[in-house]
Amino acid sequence: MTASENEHRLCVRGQQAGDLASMSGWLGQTGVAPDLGGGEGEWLILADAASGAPLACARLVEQLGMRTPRFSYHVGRVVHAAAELGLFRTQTTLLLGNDHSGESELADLACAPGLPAEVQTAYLTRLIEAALQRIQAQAPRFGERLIVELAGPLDERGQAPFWQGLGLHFYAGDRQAAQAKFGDAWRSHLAALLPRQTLYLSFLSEAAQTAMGQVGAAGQSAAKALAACGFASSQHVRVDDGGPVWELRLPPKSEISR
Amino acid sequence: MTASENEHRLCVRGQQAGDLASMSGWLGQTGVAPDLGGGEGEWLILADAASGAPLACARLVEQLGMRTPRFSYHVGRVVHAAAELGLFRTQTTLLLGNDHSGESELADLACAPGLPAEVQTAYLTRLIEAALQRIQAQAPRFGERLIVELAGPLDERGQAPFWQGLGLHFYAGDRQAAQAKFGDAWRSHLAALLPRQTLYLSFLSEAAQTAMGQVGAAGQSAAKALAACGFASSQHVRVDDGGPVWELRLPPKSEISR
Amino acid sequence: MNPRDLLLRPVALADLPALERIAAASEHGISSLPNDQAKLRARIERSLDAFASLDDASGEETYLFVLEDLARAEVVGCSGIAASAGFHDRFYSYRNEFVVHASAALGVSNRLHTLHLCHDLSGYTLLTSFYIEPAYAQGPAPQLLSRARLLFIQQFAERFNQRIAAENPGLADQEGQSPFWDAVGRRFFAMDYPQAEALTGGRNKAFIADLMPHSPIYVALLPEAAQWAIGQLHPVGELPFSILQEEGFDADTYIDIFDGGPTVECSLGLLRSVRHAHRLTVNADALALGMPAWHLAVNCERNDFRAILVELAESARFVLPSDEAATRLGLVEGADLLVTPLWPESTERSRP
Amino acid sequence: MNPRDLLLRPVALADLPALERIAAASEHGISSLPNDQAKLRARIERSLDAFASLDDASGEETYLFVLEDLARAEVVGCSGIAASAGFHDRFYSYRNEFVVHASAALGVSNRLHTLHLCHDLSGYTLLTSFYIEPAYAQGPAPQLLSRARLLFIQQFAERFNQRIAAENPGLADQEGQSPFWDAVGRRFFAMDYPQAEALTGGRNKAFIADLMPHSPIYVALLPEAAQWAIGQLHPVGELPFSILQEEGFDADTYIDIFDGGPTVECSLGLLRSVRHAHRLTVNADALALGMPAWHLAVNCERNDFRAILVELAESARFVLPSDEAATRLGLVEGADLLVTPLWPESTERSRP
Repeated sequence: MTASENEHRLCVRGQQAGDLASMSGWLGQTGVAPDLGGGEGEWLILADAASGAPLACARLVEQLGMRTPRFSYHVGRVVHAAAELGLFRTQTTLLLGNDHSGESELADLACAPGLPAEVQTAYLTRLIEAALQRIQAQAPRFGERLIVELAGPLDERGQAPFWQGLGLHFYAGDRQAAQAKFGDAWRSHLAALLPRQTLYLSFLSEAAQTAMGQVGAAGQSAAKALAACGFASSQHVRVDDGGPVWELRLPPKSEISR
Repeated sequence: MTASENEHRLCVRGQQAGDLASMSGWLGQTGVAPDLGGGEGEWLILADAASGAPLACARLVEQLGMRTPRFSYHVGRVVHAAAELGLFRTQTTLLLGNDHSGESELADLACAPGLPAEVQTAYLTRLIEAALQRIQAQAPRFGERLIVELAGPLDERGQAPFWQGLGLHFYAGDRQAAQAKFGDAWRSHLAALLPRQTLYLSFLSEAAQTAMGQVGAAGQSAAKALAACGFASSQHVRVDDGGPVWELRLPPKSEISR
Repeated sequence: MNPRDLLLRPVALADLPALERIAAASEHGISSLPNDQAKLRARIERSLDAFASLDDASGEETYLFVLEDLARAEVVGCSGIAASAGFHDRFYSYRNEFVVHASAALGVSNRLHTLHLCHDLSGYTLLTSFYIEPAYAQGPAPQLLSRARLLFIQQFAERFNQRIAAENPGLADQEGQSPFWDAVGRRFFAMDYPQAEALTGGRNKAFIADLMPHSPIYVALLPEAAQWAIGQLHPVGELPFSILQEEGFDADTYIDIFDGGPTVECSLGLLRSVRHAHRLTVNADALALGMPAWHLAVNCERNDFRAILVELAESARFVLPSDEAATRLGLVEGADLLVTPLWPESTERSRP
Repeated sequence: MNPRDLLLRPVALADLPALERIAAASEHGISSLPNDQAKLRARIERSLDAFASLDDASGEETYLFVLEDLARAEVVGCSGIAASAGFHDRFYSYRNEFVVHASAALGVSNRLHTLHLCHDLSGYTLLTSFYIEPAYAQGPAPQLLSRARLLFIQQFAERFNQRIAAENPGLADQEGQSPFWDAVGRRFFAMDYPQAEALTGGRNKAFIADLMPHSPIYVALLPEAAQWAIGQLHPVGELPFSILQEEGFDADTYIDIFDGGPTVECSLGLLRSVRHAHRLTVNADALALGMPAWHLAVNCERNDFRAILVELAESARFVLPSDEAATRLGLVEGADLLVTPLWPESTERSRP
């Protein structure tokens, strides 16, 4: 196994001066470039032990959404039943909220371009494990859960069906341009334009319904690595492309302190 | 350890004719008597191997809420922020829904009265493990999660502060009497009277806010057993007493089939 | 057709064949008259009970009127009143509601149209069952048929709510398929609109509405055809709708939860016919002065309610026992009648 | 005080000392006049701009009127108009809304009162800044001060929304603490009501309202003191409120999101003063007939708007150049004036 052989010559370190240049052109698990300049939190860089060249990265945030509120849709269910009509239908609902405020986040999971998928997954697994070790060492500073956002799927024209079916009706501007301009804060601004009450998924286009909660191409390697580390869906999706938010419940503080 | 010694002389079996009589007076983890007559699902009875006398019970439901909708409050967060005022407040929200429809449930976790707490926990752990084995054997028939409802706390007068602070404003009748009359369906009927839009926890009494999501005395042994088996809060609470809904994510079906 | 030949009165059992004809002629989903003899008979009997009842406001009364052309001795239309929308239960509507969502950072301010499921109209008095034969649709006959109800409500106000509403048919195709239903109701019921309508029949829609989503519907998320159908009137409803609009009913606030048709509403006292209504007395010493103008005139009976079109002096406070208004309504010395000008804002005094 | 000595006119810079007196005298949170000379001067200047502006409807105009007792040559009150609530942004209110939740099995049907955050009143024209000296609170002076605004709006309708609203102060104690705020707003802001009010000052409340919960508030969950405060009027607001109620404003639908006071609203055309208003012309050949009755009379100028109380013949269509109405308003042959009876439904013709 190439991946496992490689790992012997790898190390995990913090961010260094040269990284910014070497990492230009990388794309994270949500489909956008890692926020090397501005993002809060601690960088974990997987590097070649010999050359020090970065191969993959992740950013560990102790408590997310404490400067700019983070928004997501909670995916819920509502049953509409009428015995006299023989009706019993379960509807999927979306509710805008800040449910993950104060939780910890693993953001900007990215690999150097051109690596085989297996290698990417192996590298990212290594970084996730490193992040979990950091958390264990300083548990009180972190939240109850560690969450990771994953990109939603795109169609053959590069459009996100979930965006086309929902967000676009409330913000007609260019999503990519706004993302580039505002970074992560873009989705806070977007949230101000989105419906604030419960939405029924069945009101969206078929394509949007299908895309909701699915992992897009940009997030596949990260998803495999996260699944291997015990992460699973948190019943939340991203407000723009409908990609899933995965979570890992962190060990209760009391257990650790014992 | 008495509990572990006891286990050598125990067996887990299905319901038998005599159980109904022997189990009268038992109280489950939600504070009410096990629904021995009517509840759907499969009974797991922990019995004395020699005498066959029941010592603890649990009821495993493949998919809950498929006849009568099951309601709970989803516990969410909303951030209200205004930079110009220096305001950044996180509010806890409650939203009525049927989020667990189709999930599996472990209900009626009860022990014979008078057992020491440690023994109760040990017995219930044994039953929960038995239930997980059943699920593993027939995974496709079960949901993505296994959930357990736990009783909320009561005050010194036997009232549930969460009920006093919320439900009572919408149903002035006798909660215990309605529960006795309708069984589990009572909370479906109650839900028709409850607010259907997002509630802010901060609008409830202090006592209700404190009680929300806490495990009451009736659920303590079960909570310990569940925690030992990997269950944790699902961010939902019961609509009447505000007791928590705990969950265990069941292994993905695809993994099992491999 | 001579306006003087028209008489509006409570329905009688003898009108059953005429109602059957009307129910058959009125398009699907438009009239609320069931095309079924037994049900029609029951409707007539309920109306007879309502007019005869001494009980003021049980709220379950439905009153049915017929318009007769005396020259042909034929019923040519009908109209009704339901005393209380929802009969003490909830009466659901969607309220049009506009909210503004703005983001200074993105430089966007959107005015969003939402539909808000509400019970606002519960207990309102409903105008129902309007139908007139096409040959009579021109001219003053529909005015008499629709507006006489308002004077009836005014006279027996203690039996009715002071707020009045009327449902109007929404867009639907020949088969009764409604674009609004297809986009909204159908998602919660696995059935066609005609099917759902048949299921509710004459009864309260509340039990069906309980199945609708309780959060606002964002109109932008609906298919275009459904967006267009919001508040749109089915062409067959234009005549009764236009009469109600001229009366001052508001058509912008509420729509039907099923087909999206406009549900109009207004306070009784603000309706044109009611604002301009005044009471006359039959008096042998009366002096008729002023220009004659066409009026709706009704007697003050409940069971024997009668409404006609008649020319009266504009400022008259009395009519002679021999005057047309008194004789056609069968009124004797001392009796009262309630009248309202047919075209109060019109200068064409004799438009009929 | 002689009603003939009262004159209402646009505020002038010379009125600054009078406005300072009013701002100091009017209780905290009741008047919308800032107790601050520079801000008052700015208010006057904005009003001068509004009256002078040739632009019809930018929406940001605020008009301020003062009431003068000519006998004492003193300003004794003021009142204002804001052309558009929210100035093109959102104007938030809570709408009272009632929903019925029912369970047949439990045999319960509850009518629940909820408060629904809405933008319904955005863009409405607002009546503001009413204050009258206590010595003038009895009699017709407050009528002139409040209602002359309605005739101004009627005359320059293109500058205003056809729907009019007015906020009224809600319950608060001596220190300005409001039970409604304590139960609602305070949960979202860590501050007192007077503090929050000071923060918003004269500016749009939208940025604060954005912080309020966007789902309905269930009134049953509020403390009793807050429940009682919903739609309750602060005693100091009774006089202007009662005038608006008599005009036909609806006080049951909306409340202020901060203190829970009633926000009234109505269509301009349905207001009593407007419904009864008619236009007269100054004409040397006029014949004054009919019983004299007290009227509000205004000229048709914008910058030189004047409103007075005057006795006029009820059915007059003209006034003589020598008549009191023409002379006091300074009108010459051919000029128009708009008048409305002071007590249209009253039989006491000379109530002042």
